[in-house]
Amino acid sequence: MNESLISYLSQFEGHQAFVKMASEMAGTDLTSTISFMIYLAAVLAVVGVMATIGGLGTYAERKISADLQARQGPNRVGPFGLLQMLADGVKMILKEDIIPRDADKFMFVIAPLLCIVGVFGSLAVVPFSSGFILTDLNVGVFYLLGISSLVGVGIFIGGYSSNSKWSMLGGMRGASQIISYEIPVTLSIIMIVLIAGGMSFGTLISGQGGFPHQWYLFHNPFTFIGFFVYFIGALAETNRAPFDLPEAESELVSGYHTEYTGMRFAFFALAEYIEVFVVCGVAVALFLGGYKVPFDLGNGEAFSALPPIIGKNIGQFLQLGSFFTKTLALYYVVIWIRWTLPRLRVDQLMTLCWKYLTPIALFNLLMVAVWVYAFEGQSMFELFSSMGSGSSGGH
Amino acid sequence: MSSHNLDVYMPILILMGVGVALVFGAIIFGKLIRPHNPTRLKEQAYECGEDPVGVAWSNFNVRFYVVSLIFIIFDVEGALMFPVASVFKKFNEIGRGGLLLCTLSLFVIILISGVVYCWKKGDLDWVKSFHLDLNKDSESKKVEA
Amino acid sequence: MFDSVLFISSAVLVLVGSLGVLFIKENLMHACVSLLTALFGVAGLYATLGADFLAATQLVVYVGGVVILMLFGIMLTGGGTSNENKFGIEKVPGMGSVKTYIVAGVNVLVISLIVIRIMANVMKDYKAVPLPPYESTVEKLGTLLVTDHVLAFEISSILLLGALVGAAIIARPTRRTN
Amino acid sequence: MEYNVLNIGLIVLLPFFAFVINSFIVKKFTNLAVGISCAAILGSFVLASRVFYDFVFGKYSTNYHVHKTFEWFNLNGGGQDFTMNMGVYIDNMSATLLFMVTGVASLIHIFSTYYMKDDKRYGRFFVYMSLFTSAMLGLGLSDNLLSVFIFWELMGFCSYSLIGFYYEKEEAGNANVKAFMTTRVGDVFFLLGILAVYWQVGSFTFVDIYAYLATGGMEGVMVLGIPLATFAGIAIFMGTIGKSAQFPLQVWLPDAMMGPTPCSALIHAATMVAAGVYLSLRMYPLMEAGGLLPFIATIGGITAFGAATIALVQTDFKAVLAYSTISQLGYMVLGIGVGSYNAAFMHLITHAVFKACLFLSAGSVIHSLHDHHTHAHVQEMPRMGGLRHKMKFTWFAMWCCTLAIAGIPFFSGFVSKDRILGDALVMATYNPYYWFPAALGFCGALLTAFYMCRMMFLAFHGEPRDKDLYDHVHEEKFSWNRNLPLLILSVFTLGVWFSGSLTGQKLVKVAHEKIEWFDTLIAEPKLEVFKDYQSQEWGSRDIKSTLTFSKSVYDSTHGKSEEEYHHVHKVHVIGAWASIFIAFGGVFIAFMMYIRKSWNPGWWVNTFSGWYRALQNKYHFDDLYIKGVIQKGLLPVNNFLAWLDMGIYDKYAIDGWEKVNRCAFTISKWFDHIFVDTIGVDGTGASVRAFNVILRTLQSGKIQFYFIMIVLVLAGYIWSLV
Amino acid sequence: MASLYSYLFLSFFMFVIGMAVMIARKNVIAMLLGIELILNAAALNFVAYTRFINQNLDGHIMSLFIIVIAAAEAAVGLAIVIRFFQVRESIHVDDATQLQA
Repeated sequence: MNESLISYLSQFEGHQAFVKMASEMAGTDLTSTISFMIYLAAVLAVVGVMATIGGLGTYAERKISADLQARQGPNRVGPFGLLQMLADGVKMILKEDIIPRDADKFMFVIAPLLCIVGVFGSLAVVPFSSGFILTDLNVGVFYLLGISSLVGVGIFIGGYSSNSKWSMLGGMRGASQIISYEIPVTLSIIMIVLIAGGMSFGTLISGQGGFPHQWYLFHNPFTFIGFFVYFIGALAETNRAPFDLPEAESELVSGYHTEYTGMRFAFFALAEYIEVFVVCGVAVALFLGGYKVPFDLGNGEAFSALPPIIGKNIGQFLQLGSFFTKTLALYYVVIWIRWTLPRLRVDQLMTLCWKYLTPIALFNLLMVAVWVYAFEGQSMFELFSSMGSGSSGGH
Repeated sequence: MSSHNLDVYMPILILMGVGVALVFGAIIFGKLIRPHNPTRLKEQAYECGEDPVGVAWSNFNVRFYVVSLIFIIFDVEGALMFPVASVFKKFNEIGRGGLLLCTLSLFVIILISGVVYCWKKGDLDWVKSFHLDLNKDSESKKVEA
Repeated sequence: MFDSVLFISSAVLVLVGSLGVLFIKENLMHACVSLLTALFGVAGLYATLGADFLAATQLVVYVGGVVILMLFGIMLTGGGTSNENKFGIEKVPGMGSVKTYIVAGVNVLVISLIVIRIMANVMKDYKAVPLPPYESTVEKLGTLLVTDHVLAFEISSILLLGALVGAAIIARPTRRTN
Repeated sequence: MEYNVLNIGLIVLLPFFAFVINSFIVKKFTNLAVGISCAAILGSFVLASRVFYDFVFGKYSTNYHVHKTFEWFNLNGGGQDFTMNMGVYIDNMSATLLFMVTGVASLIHIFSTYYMKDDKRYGRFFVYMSLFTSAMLGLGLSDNLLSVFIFWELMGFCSYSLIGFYYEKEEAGNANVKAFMTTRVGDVFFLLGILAVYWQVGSFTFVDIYAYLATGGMEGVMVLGIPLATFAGIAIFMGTIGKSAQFPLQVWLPDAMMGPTPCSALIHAATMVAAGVYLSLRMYPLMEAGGLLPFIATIGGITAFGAATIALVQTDFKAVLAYSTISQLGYMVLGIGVGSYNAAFMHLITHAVFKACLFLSAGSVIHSLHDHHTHAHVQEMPRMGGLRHKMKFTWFAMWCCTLAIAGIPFFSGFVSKDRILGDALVMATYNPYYWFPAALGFCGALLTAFYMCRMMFLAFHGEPRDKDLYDHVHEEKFSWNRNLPLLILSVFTLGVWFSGSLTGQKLVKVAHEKIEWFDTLIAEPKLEVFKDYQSQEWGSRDIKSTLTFSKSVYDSTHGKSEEEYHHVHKVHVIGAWASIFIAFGGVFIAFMMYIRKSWNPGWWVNTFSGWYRALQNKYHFDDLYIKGVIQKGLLPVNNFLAWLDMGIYDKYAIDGWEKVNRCAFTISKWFDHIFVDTIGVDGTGASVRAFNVILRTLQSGKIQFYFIMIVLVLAGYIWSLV
Repeated sequence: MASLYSYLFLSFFMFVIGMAVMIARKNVIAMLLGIELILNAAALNFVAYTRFINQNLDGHIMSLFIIVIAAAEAAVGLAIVIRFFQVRESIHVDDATQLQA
């Protein structure tokens, strides 16, 4: 399949005509070049949006925590303190960049880079809408798992390179926590792959519908459990509270980025916030119907009265809205959890992963396989409705 | 199954390039406008205000390794299960789902038996394996007795 | 066009990473990161070869698994640097000396001679055929894994079980013997 | 018309899976194991009732059977192609049997949760029970003699385990060995019979055997000077004799009550003893072809009467029931012997129900009677009496069953036993020889009514004879797992369930003829229809088969002529009235002896003291077997063999061999010293030391050196290849 | 555009570098890194031949199992190294010359 932004665009006549025209003008085939330009623009847009979301994340975090604790939160800079994030960004750039004397300089530089590369790489397959997905790889979700494990390496190297005990502890913890929780997450994803019959996000989402009862979340009882397994695992993988042991302020000062200042620290923070967004997006795509809009409004056929380029794009915007609404709702839940639950102890963390989530995820996987086999891939609601329609009895 | 060309990997490369450019760009750009006056104290690693004792790169407890060991086994098993899982639906539709179910179940059960072993032996216990080091003497005495 | 870009960047990563593994002497951690680079490059090469699933597997298993395992291993054996160690300078992790590198170089030369000789034979017979278009390999791989190669599939799980149990036994923390 | 064979397979497999799972978890999760066992058997019951419904009332009406096979193993070699098929064979008889077995076994399982609750091997009991039930169900579904034999032996093993359940008790240990060994005698013959059949027919499958019989292939084939059908029939019937405790191998069954009472209920009612009768019914055409029916009828009559006489003098509560079981089994065999195919099977079913109920009631009684001095349960009737005031439910259930087994009208025993006796009379009018088994049957019926009522009067009526014991009996409160099975079973002792009408008259009208519904169900297989029969392979969906059975032997007499039908009817009426009188007579005698006490039982004991002692000693069968067969027959043989072993073999062969060895040893020592030590070992050592110097430099222990060596050698090798 | 030879060259390059690492380094973990390189070279060869020669995916399967084996090898190898380090307090390969601990 390998849908991508370009393959979406190339169904419009305007795009094709433009490519043809440009190629004729230049005398060579410019398809790739134009694709590159479009991709570059899209990537810049995505990165911009993500940076904004990262900034907004810090703002939202403070605002929501203030709300939960009956405080005001940032309210001086700009309306409702909205410009606080800009102020923070400016402050980050202006901060002095300190590399500890005893640090491993090369690693110190490379650690935030690995984090950023890992997170940005995973953005490539996040399905914002049916058209606006940078590239819908065949191995989409599997690729995402692989590339985002760079973040673990980055965190470990960040902790290692600082040559500080706090950082080292934080880095070790972070790496082992991330790899541990990758297991239940992987197993939960395999579970959904098994139902959907493919790893690309297009396939994963196309099996679902716009209404909640068509989501994989409610496909069967085991996916319902699997969603929570995935979500807990994802929280831990992104080092969010209550799993923020690598940066536990009360014990490790600031964890693996204790020695980082200025922009380097900012990149760690940015990577974390974007990763939270990405895992929420993946949760939405896997379990909550992705960008699907009820009544199939998203594919633009409802607007067939309009010219296709407008109708389709209205559908796309509806899908974008659907995706961002769900993802940001989950994002809110993440922040909410952070300010509600106390931090786990490190042994509790490992116990939770290996003795609860992993067995549950394995059990879920088997049970979903059995379910798909037994009910021929039907969901609970399809089963109920087929029962209601009286087709019971013979095979 | 439609064919594709390698352009699908383009955004990944662009994103990574943008990421690298962003990191280095921001740091190089920042170099122009931010202060730079290192002092000895500033460049010291933070250790609650004291001078750092030794280096941080000492060797760590083995339990980190055991966790990552179990992880990598699971990781590889997951990698093997992904293609099988993605053809499960197709096989099920042509009525061969039972075969896949058996294959997958056997695979997962073998995997589980390894985990059960590690669980029973306490490799999954963070605290217990820590205590093992301390209590080993008394335990071995018990065994001798 | 982009194919070449992807191939060249991957190849550069592989070359640089491999050389880094060989020649970074002062710090094993750096060598490990260099290995990471090389493995990343191999993933890119897989992608150019149309092996999309293998590329992702390379990322998942190596980047996420083996490299982290190596990093842990390096940390567990007292850090990677040659100048600092818990057990003093005397017990430095051997990074090799000029003598060993010379021996290695001789071996490389010998092997290169062999390979050149083999390749000379192979190249005579090989004719480039038109390459098929890129296709998704996931479903074919899955089908092969549960039909033709199902025994290997199941046995690999037993292999991994053995690896898990064996490694857990070996690495289990015990009291040090003398 | 479709039938999912998986459902049928699950009937067997559910208890079997329960057995497998439970054998692992029973120690730690006893209650879970019990739950699994009960759930499994209930699940089987549901599936079996579905099958029963489909066959008896539903879409398969009366004329279908299901036969599906799959290849079990295949031995090709030496030009012989031997394919062993396993399969299921279901007709109305198996469907009814499955329904009865699962139903009764479910109730027994439920009762066991009450009875065995405080036992220290509570869970293990259920493990055995699951396997036992599963084996019986498998036997009921089997389509060939070999798988029947497998399940047969499996059941033998389970009964061994269950009879010896309290293996701490010596008697229990002896009893299970006895049961095992006695049935083994029958089993050897059974196996011989199977082989004889296979030798001629070339198949183990019932259907193939029927087809072979239909073509008359067995006629004229002689083995050991007797016709093959007779030989095989007798051999297979010996299996029945062993398993169903017929004369002369009946000795194991009374001892089998050493096991826990629910397992006695299972062995005596639903499963093990029924298996023998079921086998004989399946092989009925073979028996008929072999002309064995008079023999079978005689064995049945003797068993029915003899066991009843022994039961007269028993004082142990369960022993009476055990002998009544043997007696009733004798009736079933008598039924087979007089050609009353479906009545025999009907008696199997009715007997299973009321005997299960009797044993469960006995369990309920025994469980309540707890001797505070010996800390043992009391089974002796002389210490009971007057229990009806304390145990109303049990009393009620037990009376229902007693009336049923005594053959009182309106109860199930009357319906089935009356027909067996009636058919015996009919046969007697044709063939005077049958007067003998028929007379034994009628006398046995009188005795049955008497001793059952005697047991009831002694245990439940009158004044309590052991006041201390009586006072400690708790008032019976209704508890679901104790009384519900009893009540359900006692409801099914009513004849109406089996005859279709209250009075036992024939109400269901099939084709201008009023017959009982049992008649429409169970029929002797009519051989002609099997001639061209092909069984379906496992997995094919459509298993409709259009076989038509004759209604039964009983009704086929109608087909002969109007005159004969009237004759049969007349004889039946006489028989019915006779058995009613006899039953009431037995009850009346018991009433006079033990309630009114007008007639003194002691007078009978004194007058016939010789007979009394013989009865108390069970006709000296045990003594006969132990003193006669074992001590006189087997022991000398054993002694002779032991003498052969110790006196001849050990003395000459072993000791002689030792001498030879000593000589050889001396020679070899000398050889060893000169050649091996001096030249071989020392010489090798010297040469190894020489090579050692060279090899030691290579064996440096340095991995990288090895690696370089590997690379270089490999390089040289490849270089030479290319 | 990349031909078969470019892949074979890269594979060869990784192989000899891995071999050289195995020989030149005295650190056991570094040698393990070399082994990873060698295994990757082999896997790359398989995939390259699959692409350019016969197009059936058996080469991919081989590579997949090479990855599996490499992971198992890394796990067990590192476990041995760590054990060795606990016993000998060294990961110098020339210290591992005795069979007994």
